[in-house]
Amino acid sequence: MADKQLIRAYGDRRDDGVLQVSFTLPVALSEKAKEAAQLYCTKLGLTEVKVAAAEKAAQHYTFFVVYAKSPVVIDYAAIDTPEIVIKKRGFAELNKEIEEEIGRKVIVLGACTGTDTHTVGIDAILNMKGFAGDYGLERYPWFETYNLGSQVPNAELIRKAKEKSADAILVSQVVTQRDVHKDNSRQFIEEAKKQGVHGKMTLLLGGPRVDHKLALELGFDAGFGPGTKPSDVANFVVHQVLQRLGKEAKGTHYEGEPV
Amino acid sequence: MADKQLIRAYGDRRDDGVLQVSFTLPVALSEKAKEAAQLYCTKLGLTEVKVAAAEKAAQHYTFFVVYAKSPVVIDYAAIDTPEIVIKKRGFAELNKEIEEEIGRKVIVLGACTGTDTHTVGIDAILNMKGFAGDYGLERYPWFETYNLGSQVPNAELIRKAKEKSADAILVSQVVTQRDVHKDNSRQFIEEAKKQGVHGKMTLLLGGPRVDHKLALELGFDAGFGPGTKPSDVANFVVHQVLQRLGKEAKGTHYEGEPV
Amino acid sequence: MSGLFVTDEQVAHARALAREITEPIFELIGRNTTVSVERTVLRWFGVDGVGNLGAPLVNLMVDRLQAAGVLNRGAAFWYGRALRMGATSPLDAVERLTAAPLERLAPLSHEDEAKLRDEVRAEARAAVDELKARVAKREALKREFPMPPAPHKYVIVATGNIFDDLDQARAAAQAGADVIAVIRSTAQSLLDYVPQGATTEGFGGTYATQENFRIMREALDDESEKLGRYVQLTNYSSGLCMSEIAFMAAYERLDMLLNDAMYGILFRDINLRRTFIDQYFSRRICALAGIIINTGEDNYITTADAYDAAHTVIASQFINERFALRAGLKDEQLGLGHSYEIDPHRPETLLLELSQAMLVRRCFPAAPLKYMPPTKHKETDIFFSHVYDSMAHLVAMWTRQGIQLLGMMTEAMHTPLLADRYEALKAASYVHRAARGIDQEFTVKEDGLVANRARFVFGKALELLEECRADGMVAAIGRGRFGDVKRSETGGKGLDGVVEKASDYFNPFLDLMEGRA
Amino acid sequence: MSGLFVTDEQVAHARALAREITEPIFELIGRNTTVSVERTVLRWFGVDGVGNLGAPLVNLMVDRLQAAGVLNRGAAFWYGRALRMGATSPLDAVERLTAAPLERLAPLSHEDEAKLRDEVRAEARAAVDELKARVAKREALKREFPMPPAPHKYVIVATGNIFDDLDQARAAAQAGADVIAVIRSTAQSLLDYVPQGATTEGFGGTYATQENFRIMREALDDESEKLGRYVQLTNYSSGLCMSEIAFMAAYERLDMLLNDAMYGILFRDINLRRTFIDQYFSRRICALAGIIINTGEDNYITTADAYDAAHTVIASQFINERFALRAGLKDEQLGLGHSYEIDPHRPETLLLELSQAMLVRRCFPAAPLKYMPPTKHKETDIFFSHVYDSMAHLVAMWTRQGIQLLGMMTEAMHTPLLADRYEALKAASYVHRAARGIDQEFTVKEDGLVANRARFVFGKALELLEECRADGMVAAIGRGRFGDVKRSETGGKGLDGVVEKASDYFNPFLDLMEGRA
Ligand code: B12
Ligand code: B12
Ligand SMILES: Cc1ncc(COP(=O)(O)O)c(C=O)c1O
Ligand SMILES: Cc1ncc(COP(=O)(O)O)c(C=O)c1O
Repeated sequence: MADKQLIRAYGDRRDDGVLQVSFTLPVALSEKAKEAAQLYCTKLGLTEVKVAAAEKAAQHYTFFVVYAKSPVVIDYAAIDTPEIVIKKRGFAELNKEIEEEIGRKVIVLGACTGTDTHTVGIDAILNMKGFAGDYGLERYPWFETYNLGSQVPNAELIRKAKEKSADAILVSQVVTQRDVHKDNSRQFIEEAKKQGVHGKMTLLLGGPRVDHKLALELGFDAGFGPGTKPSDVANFVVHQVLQRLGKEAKGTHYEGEPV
Repeated sequence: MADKQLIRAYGDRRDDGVLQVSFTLPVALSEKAKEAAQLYCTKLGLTEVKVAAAEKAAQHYTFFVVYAKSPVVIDYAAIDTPEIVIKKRGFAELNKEIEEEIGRKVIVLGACTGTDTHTVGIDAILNMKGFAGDYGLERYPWFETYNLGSQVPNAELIRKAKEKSADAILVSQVVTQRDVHKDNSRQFIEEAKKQGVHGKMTLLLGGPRVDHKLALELGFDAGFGPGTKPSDVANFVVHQVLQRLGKEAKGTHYEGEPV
Repeated sequence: MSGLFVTDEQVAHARALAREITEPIFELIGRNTTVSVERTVLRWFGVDGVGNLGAPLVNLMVDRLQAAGVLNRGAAFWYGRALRMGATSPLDAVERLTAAPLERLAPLSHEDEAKLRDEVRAEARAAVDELKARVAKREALKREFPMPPAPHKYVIVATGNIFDDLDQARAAAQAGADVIAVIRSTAQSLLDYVPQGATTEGFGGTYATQENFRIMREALDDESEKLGRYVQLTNYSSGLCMSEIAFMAAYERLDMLLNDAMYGILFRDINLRRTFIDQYFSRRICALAGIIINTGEDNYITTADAYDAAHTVIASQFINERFALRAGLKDEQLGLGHSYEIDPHRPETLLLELSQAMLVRRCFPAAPLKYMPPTKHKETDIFFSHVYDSMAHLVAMWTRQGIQLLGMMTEAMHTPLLADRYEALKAASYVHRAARGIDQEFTVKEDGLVANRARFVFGKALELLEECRADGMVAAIGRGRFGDVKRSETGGKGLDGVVEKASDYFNPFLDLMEGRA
Repeated sequence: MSGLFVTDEQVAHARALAREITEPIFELIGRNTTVSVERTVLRWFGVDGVGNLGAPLVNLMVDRLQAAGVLNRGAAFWYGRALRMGATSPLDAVERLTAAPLERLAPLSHEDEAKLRDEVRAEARAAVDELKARVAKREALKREFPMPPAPHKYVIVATGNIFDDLDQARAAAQAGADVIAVIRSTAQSLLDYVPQGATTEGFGGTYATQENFRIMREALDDESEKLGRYVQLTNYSSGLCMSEIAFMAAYERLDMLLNDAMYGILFRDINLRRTFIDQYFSRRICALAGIIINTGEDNYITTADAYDAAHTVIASQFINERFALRAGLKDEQLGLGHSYEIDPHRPETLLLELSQAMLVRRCFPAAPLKYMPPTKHKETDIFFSHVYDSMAHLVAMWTRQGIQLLGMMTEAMHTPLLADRYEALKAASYVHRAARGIDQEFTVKEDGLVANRARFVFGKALELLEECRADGMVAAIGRGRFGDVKRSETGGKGLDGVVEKASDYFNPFLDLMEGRA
């Protein structure tokens, strides 16, 4: 175990613990409301609370901006992140790896499922054009890519994936209000189990509020959040196929993989 | 005692407890840094922590914007604010009250003391022009007002106040870095004690980071913060004089008085 | 304010192209009706409520007519028929119709049929008058509580629960909002019926229902009075129930509606024919009810790149304008959509955005215009996001936008919190106050980046319009010319709801609105 | 970019007035020296360090000369005298002088005196050359690591502790700052000596000391190299040690200095004569060392109202310019100060600010200009505050400001946090990127609010300049014409440090800098 590395929030000096907080209380602006904000922050465990601004956001709502200090300390050294074993492959390299190690095209299907129509994210991963200068999967000669678009029912996506004997299914979920993305994702996994692809195909979940942990919890093989590049996904899928083929150790961690 | 009135932070639904927090951690931007921010917020007692933004503020500093929920609840009904007994007097009324009840001009001296040169605040209270459409003390015919300006040594201000037999001394403190305002204010009170005016004259402290509690702690009779109007100060001083003359009960609370 | 960029003749040419392009579509519209148009007719006669299983009566009735293959005569005809059968109320009419074997009813005599039509027409006229009276009430309120000058600050509420929405809408009005938009639950567009009653369970928005409209408008009437300033309400008239919602909104005195001739086709994969037909009837209602429509060109540049696709916005605005004018809407009702969406990491984006907004203003001088804030390139860094929006506030004022949707600093995360709206309103008010009149202060140099870009974009818009004229709208949409989305004439949802009109098709509302009765 | 607003003749007239106004002041300057000018001379010869009680040697020595009534011959003369007494080092010279009964030293022969002067002059020349060599190093670094185009983004660090400041300055540079200002501890202006060494205990800022300058510049050299972009450093040359600090800054290769001909008088109640004399010598040093000065007109409108006092800023800029040019500074070195301070609750503030900034640009086309952000009306609502700053970013770009101080969203609360600076830099970069070139795109209408306001303000500035010429600067300052602050010629701190020069006053640095040697 490494040495401890205790850190606190940094305002303008090391370890001063300065934070900025803002919130609304459902009370009219008044001196009493400011007192309430002060008390609220104290109950949050903050010290040297300065209720900087108290604004009449509406008749019965006051918006507060607070600067305060927090005694919270964390040990940075104790935060666990998996060690990178394999360096991410570039475009040419990855295609070559598929050609040589798998010997057939890797087949992926993707869609924005349920009632979600936010295709920009899944398009960024799948379409030729790609994202932030990184080519999309359609561009990879050794990938066979199907982008089913938006509002695709989960059952249909899975059915099509079976038809195509896909290696991976990519599900995008952007609307998250009241956790509708979780509900929909759960439904997807149930359906995947029903249709017998769970554990057989690589199931990926992506979207701005998706992270790897959440995806694993929901029953996917991985989750990809904001800023994901197509090449991250391409690498992940290839590694998964290699692992299923027994050509790579399970659980190998490579650069760019979600953590 | 009134009924309880439990309130929480309000994001877009009553009692959802949503807060916005931002802070910097002294570590380079990385997945691990984001984990650290998450952990930090969890240690703050927040739930459903969403590390919305993680920005490379500098090579070894990451700035975070977080939305999360807090379980903190406060009882708004239990917050104590003094009851208003006397309505604030207007300009004409207050002058009349001085004329009739005190029978002589009320004498006040003010300055920005120590090394502070931020005179705009004390000028707003004392000068003719006043603040936000509210006349300054110089405009009140029944006040005799001396504005000594900035960088006035505490001892000198007190000496002059004795010379003029002032009713009140007004001290303005704007620079607060490393609590220099508190140091200077403490020094003022020591000096006031030394020169025998403490407890005799009304001693007021004001400035953007001043509040009534702080001023009382430091040994002043009252503290006035941001947005103070000259008329608030005028009323307070007159009430103090009346109380010293035994013409008004001590501790009477009137509208506009700092709490 | 701005330069001219292009000649009046060029602008007139674009208008002429739009007219030619839409001609074939109007033929299509003239020849057909849809289930939702017919449901609207029934609603207008007062058919309301739901059946035992929760389906709206208008759906039950129209489905019945369609199943019987007789919808092509018009629901109004069958409604009249039911009255003739002795129906005493709209509800009764529905029951009678759904019970009767419509296919086998004996035809009416010429005289009876004429009588039926007269009666139904009279009833329709009364219903139209009632609607007009309701609209007059709105106009009276607007006179009593005058609105501040434009840009009108438009914010959304989107809790999913109409009662939470009420709180938020009132708060927004108190904080200075001029227009409240209740965002619809995701994918309501795809429902081929309108939900009923007050609703509390939407996702990313609240269902558009007549009751939700009513209680929200009631709350805003109350706020308008308290604030001494009329606060407008808007919702969505798009998707499979475009015209029904337009009617409900008109009836409940909404002030604006999101209503686009192509949005459903492109972004909801609703059938092209269905959309074109529905939009026409919905726009006729908006024209009658003095509702300002907001078109959706801004959506194009959330999928396509805003810099590359700038001309598609202009071309589409000319087309949307033509569709609207043909439906009787006035220039003052045309909240043509565009938005501040160029990637902020590019250089000169403020100049490019000014160019585009000035060009739109140049082409549509009398339209209020609806200006959308940055959304696609918003960052989760709320501080940056807030500043990014401030430049849109400036452009809105500079180009005299009528309706300005306010960007939210949390756009990249969640539907707005109460505080987000408050801060957006405060920021927009500041920038508007600070910059009011800026359009009168500066002249665009005719050889600068702003002017040259405007000319370039206009030129490409003309090319696209020429292409649409040459090959037809259907072909252009098929090639993905708008919003990078490709659709075919017979693809998409809702085509089965399109019905060719019989020669004796009867729709007294359409007749009235088209000035034929 | 902008209109002309006023004729070239009118601008030339303002310049002519400033020349006349400053004439009597230059007589005063010519006739007198000050303790701090003389301390500067000694520092330049290499006298450094502190005595037993912590007082700087230069202070001990000059105080000694003043007490003996012989400072009027110039410290350089006495320094030469000490060398003649056999002093082997500057320190040794100080010791000998403070020991000797100066009043009673026998006068030197004419020849010896000439020799002394020659020797001292030679040493001064060497010292000047050394300074020039150090400056050349800075210029080489600037060539090696080119700076981005203006506006240069200027941020402050103000922890009070130079070592914390180092962290913050590096972080700011990494986040995109072009200029780092180390803010001085409050009221250092009033100290009649410069503290020594690295310091860690300032309030609202960090003491300006030569060592602090050195280690900060070292850190920034390092960052410049790492970033491939030269990062400038600035500090304050004002108050009672104006010229000493100018020298130290020049020696430590600072790039800019806050240096105003009247700031000390108005805002620090420093004696008027003292200030005028000190500023001249300090500016001569800046001229020699290629330091850009930043004047402080922005301060006027933190006390006076920015709308009402707009003309005082313009008038003062002409005066500051004259003082500067007379001291040998070039136009490119004139960071004349102004700021975005009109109360944002007023209408049309963006137009008014543009007018003012365009007028400044019009009057001083070749000066880099220093633009201050809003400060006085900043709110504790950081979100509003951040948007408020964004309009200043726009004006800065539009009027091609050379140096733009970035507003901080927490301005109304505390000296900046690291994150405040980061967000300010990010916002300014965005607005600069978005608006670059805007000055080439629009022409100001000559009959609009912007132009009329500019003409009005210029007219009032001319009136004020006329008044100053007619009644003298001293009278105008006495009437509170600048910053609403009234000061008298013999009031304020530091008058006792002013010494009338003897006929044989000797200051080889001044001679060299004035081109007399
Ligand atoms: C563009 C947009 C739209 C467009 C969508 C067009 C289209 N065809 O996609 C239009 C205008 C149609 C639209 C409509 C609506 N939208 Co919208 N929209 C946005 C917007 C502005 C940008 C989204 C985007 O394109 N981001 C860019 C892409 C590249 O990022 P991304 O999706 O995160 O994708 C990246 C990663 O997440 C990852 N990824 C994503 N998916 C996947 C999948 C896999 C398998 C993998 C590996 C990776 C991956 O890779 C991508 C590249 O790095 C956001 C706000 C914002 N700035 O984020 C709102 C936003 C997403 N929309 C929102 C809402 C509510 C709606 C509506 C429901 C509103 C309404 N009631 O009418 C409607 C209906 C849409 C629906 N039913 O789904 C909300 C969602 C709130 C929430 N958290 O629930 C947002 C956040 C706006 C807001 N603040 O309110 N929207
Ligand atoms: C104007 C200004 C200046 C002007 C001052 C001109 C002058 N003659 O006053 C100048 C440019 C000279 C200046 C200089 C400095 N300033 Co300054 N300045 C400000 C600024 C922009 C506005 C202050 C102001 O005028 N507010 C308006 C008045 C009306 O508000 P107010 O003071 O709060 O007063 C009200 C109440 O508090 C109350 N009140 C105030 N005093 C009293 C007294 C009594 C008895 C009563 C009853 C009420 C009362 O009534 C008033 C009306 O409601 C603030 C930032 C900001 N926006 O707040 C920074 C600020 C105060 N300055 C700051 C600093 C650090 C300095 C310097 C020290 C920087 C430096 N190192 O050089 C210098 C030196 C000044 C010094 N030694 O004091 C910091 C202080 C940080 C801190 N919390 O410690 C601030 C907050 C800026 C920042 N964010 O860094 N400054
Ligand atoms: C014209 C138009 N209609 C409808 C919508 C809303 O989408 P839907 O109701 O289809 O979910 C939008 C969204 O921006 C729009 O611009
Ligand atoms: C020209 C000038 N000098 C000096 C200062 C700093 O103040 P001081 O060092 O006097 O505290 C300022 C502050 O803005 C200024 O503008």
